[in-house]
Amino acid sequence: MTSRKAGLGRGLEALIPIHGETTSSRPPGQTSANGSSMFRLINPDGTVRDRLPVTLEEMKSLYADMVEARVYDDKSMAMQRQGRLATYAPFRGQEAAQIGAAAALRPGDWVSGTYRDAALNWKAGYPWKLLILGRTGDERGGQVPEGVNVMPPSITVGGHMIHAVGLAWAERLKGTDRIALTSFGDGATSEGDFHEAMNFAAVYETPTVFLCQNNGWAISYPVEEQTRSETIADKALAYGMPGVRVDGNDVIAVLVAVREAAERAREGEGPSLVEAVTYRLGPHTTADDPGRYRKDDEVAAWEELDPLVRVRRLLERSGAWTESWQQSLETEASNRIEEAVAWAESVPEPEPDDMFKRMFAEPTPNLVEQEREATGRG
Amino acid sequence: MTSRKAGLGRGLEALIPIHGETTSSRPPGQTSANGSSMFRLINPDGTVRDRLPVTLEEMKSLYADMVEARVYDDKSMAMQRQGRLATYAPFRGQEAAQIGAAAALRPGDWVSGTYRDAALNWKAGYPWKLLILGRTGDERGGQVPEGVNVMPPSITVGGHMIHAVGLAWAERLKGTDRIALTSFGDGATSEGDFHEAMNFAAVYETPTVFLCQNNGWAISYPVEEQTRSETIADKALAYGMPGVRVDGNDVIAVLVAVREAAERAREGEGPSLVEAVTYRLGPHTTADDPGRYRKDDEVAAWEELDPLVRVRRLLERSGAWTESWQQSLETEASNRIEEAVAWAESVPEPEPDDMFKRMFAEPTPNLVEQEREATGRG
Amino acid sequence: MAELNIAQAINSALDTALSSDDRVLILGEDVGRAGGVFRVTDGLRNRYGAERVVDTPVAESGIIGAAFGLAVAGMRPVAEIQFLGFSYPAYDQIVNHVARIRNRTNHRHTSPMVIRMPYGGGIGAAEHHSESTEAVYVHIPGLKVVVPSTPKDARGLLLAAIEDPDPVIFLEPIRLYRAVKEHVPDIYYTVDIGPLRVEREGSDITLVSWGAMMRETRQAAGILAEAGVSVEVLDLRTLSPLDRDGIVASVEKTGRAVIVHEAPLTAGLGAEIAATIQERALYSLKTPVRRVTGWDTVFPLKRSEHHYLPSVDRIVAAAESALED
Amino acid sequence: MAELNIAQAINSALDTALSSDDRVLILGEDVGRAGGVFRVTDGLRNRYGAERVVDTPVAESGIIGAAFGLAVAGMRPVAEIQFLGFSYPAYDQIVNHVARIRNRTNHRHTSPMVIRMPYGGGIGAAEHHSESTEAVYVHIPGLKVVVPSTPKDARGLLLAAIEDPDPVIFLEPIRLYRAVKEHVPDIYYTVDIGPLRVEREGSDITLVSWGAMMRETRQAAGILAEAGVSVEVLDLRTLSPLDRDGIVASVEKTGRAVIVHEAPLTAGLGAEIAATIQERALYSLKTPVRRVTGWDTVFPLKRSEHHYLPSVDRIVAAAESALED
Ligand SMILES: Cc1ncc(C[n+]2csc(CCOP(=O)(O)OP(=O)(O)O)c2C)c(N)n1
Ligand SMILES: Cc1ncc(C[n+]2csc(CCOP(=O)(O)OP(=O)(O)O)c2C)c(N)n1
Ligand SMILES: [Mg+2]
Ligand SMILES: [Mg+2]
Repeated sequence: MTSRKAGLGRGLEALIPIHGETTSSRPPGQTSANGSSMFRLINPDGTVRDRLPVTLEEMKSLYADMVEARVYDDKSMAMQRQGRLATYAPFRGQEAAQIGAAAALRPGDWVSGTYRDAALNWKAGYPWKLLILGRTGDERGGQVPEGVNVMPPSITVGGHMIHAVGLAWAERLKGTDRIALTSFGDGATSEGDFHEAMNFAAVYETPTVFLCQNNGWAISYPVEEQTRSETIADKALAYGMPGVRVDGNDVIAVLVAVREAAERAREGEGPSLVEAVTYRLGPHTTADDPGRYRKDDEVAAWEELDPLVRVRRLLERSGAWTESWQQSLETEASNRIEEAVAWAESVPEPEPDDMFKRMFAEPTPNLVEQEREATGRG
Repeated sequence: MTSRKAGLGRGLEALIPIHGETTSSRPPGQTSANGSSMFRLINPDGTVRDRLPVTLEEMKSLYADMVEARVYDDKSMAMQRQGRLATYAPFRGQEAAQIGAAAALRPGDWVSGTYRDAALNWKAGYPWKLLILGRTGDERGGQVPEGVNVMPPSITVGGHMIHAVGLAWAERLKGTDRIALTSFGDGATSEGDFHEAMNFAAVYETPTVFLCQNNGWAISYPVEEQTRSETIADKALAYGMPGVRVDGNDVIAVLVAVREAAERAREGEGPSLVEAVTYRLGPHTTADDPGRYRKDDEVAAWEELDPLVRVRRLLERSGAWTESWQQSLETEASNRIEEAVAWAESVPEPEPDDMFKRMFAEPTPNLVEQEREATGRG
Repeated sequence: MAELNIAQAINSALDTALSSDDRVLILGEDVGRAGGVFRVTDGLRNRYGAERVVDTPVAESGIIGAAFGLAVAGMRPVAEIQFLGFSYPAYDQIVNHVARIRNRTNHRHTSPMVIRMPYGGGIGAAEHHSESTEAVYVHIPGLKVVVPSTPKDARGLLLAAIEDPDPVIFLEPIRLYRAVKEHVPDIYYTVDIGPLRVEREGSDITLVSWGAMMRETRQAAGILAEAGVSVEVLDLRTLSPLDRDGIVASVEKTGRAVIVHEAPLTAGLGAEIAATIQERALYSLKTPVRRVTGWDTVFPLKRSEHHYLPSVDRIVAAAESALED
Repeated sequence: MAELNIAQAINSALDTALSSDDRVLILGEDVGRAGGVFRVTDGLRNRYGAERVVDTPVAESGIIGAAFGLAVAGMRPVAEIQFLGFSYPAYDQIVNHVARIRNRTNHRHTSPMVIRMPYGGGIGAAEHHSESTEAVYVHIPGLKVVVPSTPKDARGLLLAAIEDPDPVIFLEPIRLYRAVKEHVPDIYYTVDIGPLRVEREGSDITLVSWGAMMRETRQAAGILAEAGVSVEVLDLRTLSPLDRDGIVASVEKTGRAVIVHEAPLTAGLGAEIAATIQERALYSLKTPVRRVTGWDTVFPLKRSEHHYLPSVDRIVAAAESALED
């Protein structure tokens, strides 16, 4: 690769400090055997640990994306409470991990994520309106536009990671330089399919990026119990794959780490694992009561590390954040999302025959018959 | 633990040399991150690398077991060719790994192994006659005597490893100091169930020993393609579990490593992974033609490392091996196995109603009815 | 004797089993701290400790495989799979190991264990949360499959399942969890695995169903009865082994049958029931056995669920057409 | 046009597909170097290279999941599972992903892929190698399931499956792999997925079977014919979607039917066929539809196999009893 933006990619070591305060940073592609280090560029107070590999405009734009994602998340929570959406899985607190990762991708790259990855999927091209339509309980929400290579959010935990191996493999066979990113949680790393996916990717050297959003909990089960490996990143070693642990609440650290992994993949150097350490500030889903299993002060401590606040502080320090800018971001995001909601809610009820029509390219005689019965046209 | 045989167990570091020739040795319980080292006590030429933690009598007895196992293996291959057994999976070349591992167990310990683990199972208490009966294609071969806690050989690859987690867990809950050992191949480490088993064992700290007989091949697929981790032992790191790599053709190294792992387990220190590096000298099964996928000289090189020859040489050096002793070992083993064969072949044909009777403690009405139909007694 | 709904009745059975048999332990995702995503195991971890009510990693094959090992070595595990639609990663463990160990070892090793799985649609859930694929377990020799539709049966069947020397899949109808309450004895009692329950006697037509679809079936029976039809309603309760005699006896009397299930039609359990009826009671049949089932489509999302789930109307219409013949 | 057995016909179809469509690739355990444990993929790796005939790690879920990704991104993977009994670790991938992506995305993403699985007993194999659990795939919406019983159908159905825009499970009857040879056109041709094949026309009774059991069914038909019975024999070929019209048309003519399959009776595919016949042709039925099937037991090991597999005698006896009624 020759045309690489200055400051991004391999030259990373130059960009990051040698000594950190609470964590030390290390270049992606190197696994710590003890897992104690974590790659971070922006501190929680908004100070930076070194020159950032983005311009101020890019930084502002990433911030705007995170704000928009949060507006969507808040709106969805509210709508679910009003009975306008089916169960909703909020990503509050994980905006940096998702927006940062998606920002590292190129158009046409594949994304295979979960029920909690709306921000990631949106940034990768999945329109809000279709995400919302999906959350109202409508299969048509899964019909992303042509050219947007985002898989529908995986509801089952585990199965979707290996898809990113096949997707990436196909792109290599077709001779494109597209890659596939799969996003999953800390809990998902316990599923056998995580293992098979990591192993296949390593064995066939597919251009796949594994992004684990380690948000501390799998519903009520804490990550400390989920696994005895010191970090999720350490698991990469079992596959001879690079693994890196980043501060998942630092949008730039995530961007850099995922871009590094993506570049490796694009250049035929195979898959990598990126562990983004973050936290789910909200409930698992709207059906969950986190008070049953976790302490308020744990949540409060993580509220302090809010990924949006961190960037806002950084921008404040550079004089690039104002209250009115914030308000205009929120208003504009809100307008766009309201518009998407209005659109989704205006989509006519599914017809009873729809479900028969979308089973196969051509409905089987059996389905044609059942469709007639169902629609009373038989 | 106080009553430990002199020279066995934790004092291991004292017993093994610091510098090796082709491999360096390291105590079990430590994982090499680069996988280049392998624990070995007896060299292929029969010289030892340090004082062995067994008496000469024990050594001779382990040798006798290996000889008996080989006689069984040869006999089974011959019988299969005569159509007297169903497909047979020979373990030739893996006797040290299996006998060494079983020698590290105590009566009542659980064993959950594969179709290739006849020697392991036998040494753990599974009578030859039942193993043979099983291989004739008779479910009654799975009915091990009370007190022998050996599971039937697992035919599917993958599923049986996690059973050793549950078995060991139950023993801990019951307050015994029994452990469970599960044996599996290099290929099996790719199954999702390997991952789930390793993770569960680590999470619940069950007294489980994972023994991988890395014999280089999974049918026609070489271990170098099966995984990109440098060693199988390295995979333990992903679970925060000790992993050790031993020369699987060195019966004492295997014994020591597995005993170390077993002791750890018994003392409540949790599971370990032992990778025994060995080689399948024969075909995958009697239905396999290894000439299609591997070179004769690879096999020839491993013939040189025959685990029986190594011990014979050691015994020869100590003057403890004679041609006539060898012959008496073979004759006696052969007699015992012929007897077992005769017994197995004298077991009456299964009755048509047998299969209905062994589905549940009490046959369901449905099965009673079908049994009547099948036996014409309805 | 307390007024309990199905979720509470299951909780009470688990409580009873844990307190009366040391070998019983519960394991599954979120069964401990959270008390289960449906609160069915609520309070049990506090009462019996984290050693006996065990939260597990997110790994269904691991849960079932570990439970299997526990069972073989003498425990009585009750494993929970969060939704039936998440049981497929454990299908190999269930089919190739749990269901077979007795056969493989000629009774020497056994796997007395219970696998609880909430199932069924109607709650507007996400994908895979609404499955009703009981047939893929009923088809597997070596398993028993039960499903209660009342609180009393829920407690009694679950205690029977835990007592059973063989593995039992215990399906829990999600949309009935809190639908009805009834007096449930708090003494130890079991409901036999096997026999169906004649919920309503009648002589014109037999309605056969189980689990969650019992609600619609009951409603349909009510409507038919009001129209003067004498309806017999069978609640199968045990899906494997099937109470063929009970089904056939009813249809021999009525000569007409409608089977109701929410799984897809093709190769659903209704097929087995219809096949059995025609095998054993063909000459009593006045009209073909009807099946009112889910369609041969993926279970749809919230907005289309009502187009998928068999409705009271469809059941009534099928019965009416059977009665017209 | 060559004389080929079923194994060779499948090999020829794979060869044709690899040579005529760049998007086709084969993946599975031992399909490359070893040419498959039954030599069905023999020679293909040499001809098309290790990139298109891909040996995989021992991981069935991985194989199907990777093939699924390949298919979604535009390839036409043909995945092999070494034996149907080893497919259960991939059941989740097949049911929750392969079968559903078109529905989940309203046609935007699709998974045109073939899953080949040798299946069935009669070869004295080890545990799990003899399974015949087609019903657990037929019950799943979104899959097609086919199974040839002749070399000509094998080639044509496999080419049709590879062409198909939706996922197809292609079952291969192990004990027929080398049982018969016939002239198989080497031109590109397909056999439609869907329609059954009337293998023998008759008017007294219909025998319905597929795959490996066609051999015993044919023999039974021969014996019955010699005894003067006019037998119609249906080879289903496609198990999903089922050719209900074809089955019903035959039974409307004959009034009697025997279904033969080697899977366990309960909730086997025979149930669906019998249920359909009574639904649509009850008044043509002179006698109950019989099912001659494997028992509701685990498929036994070598020494008991002959007690398990439906025999020619059992089929003849069932037909005779149907004819007596
Ligand atoms: C196969 C499967 N098992 C169980 C579930 C139920 N479930 C949904 S999310 C979840 C926890 C997943 O945790 P994690 O992977 O950390 O992701 P997070 O929700 O924290 O983003 C569980 C157990 C499921 N959806 N699929
Ligand atoms: C679930 C499953 N998949 C595939 C197979 C077919 N199979 C039998 S043995 C084997 C290779 C296993 O290799 P390894 O684990 O290294 O053990 P080895 O045979 O070398 O002892 C395969 C693929 C199987 N038995 N079960
Ligand atoms: Mg999580
Ligand atoms: Mg091997």
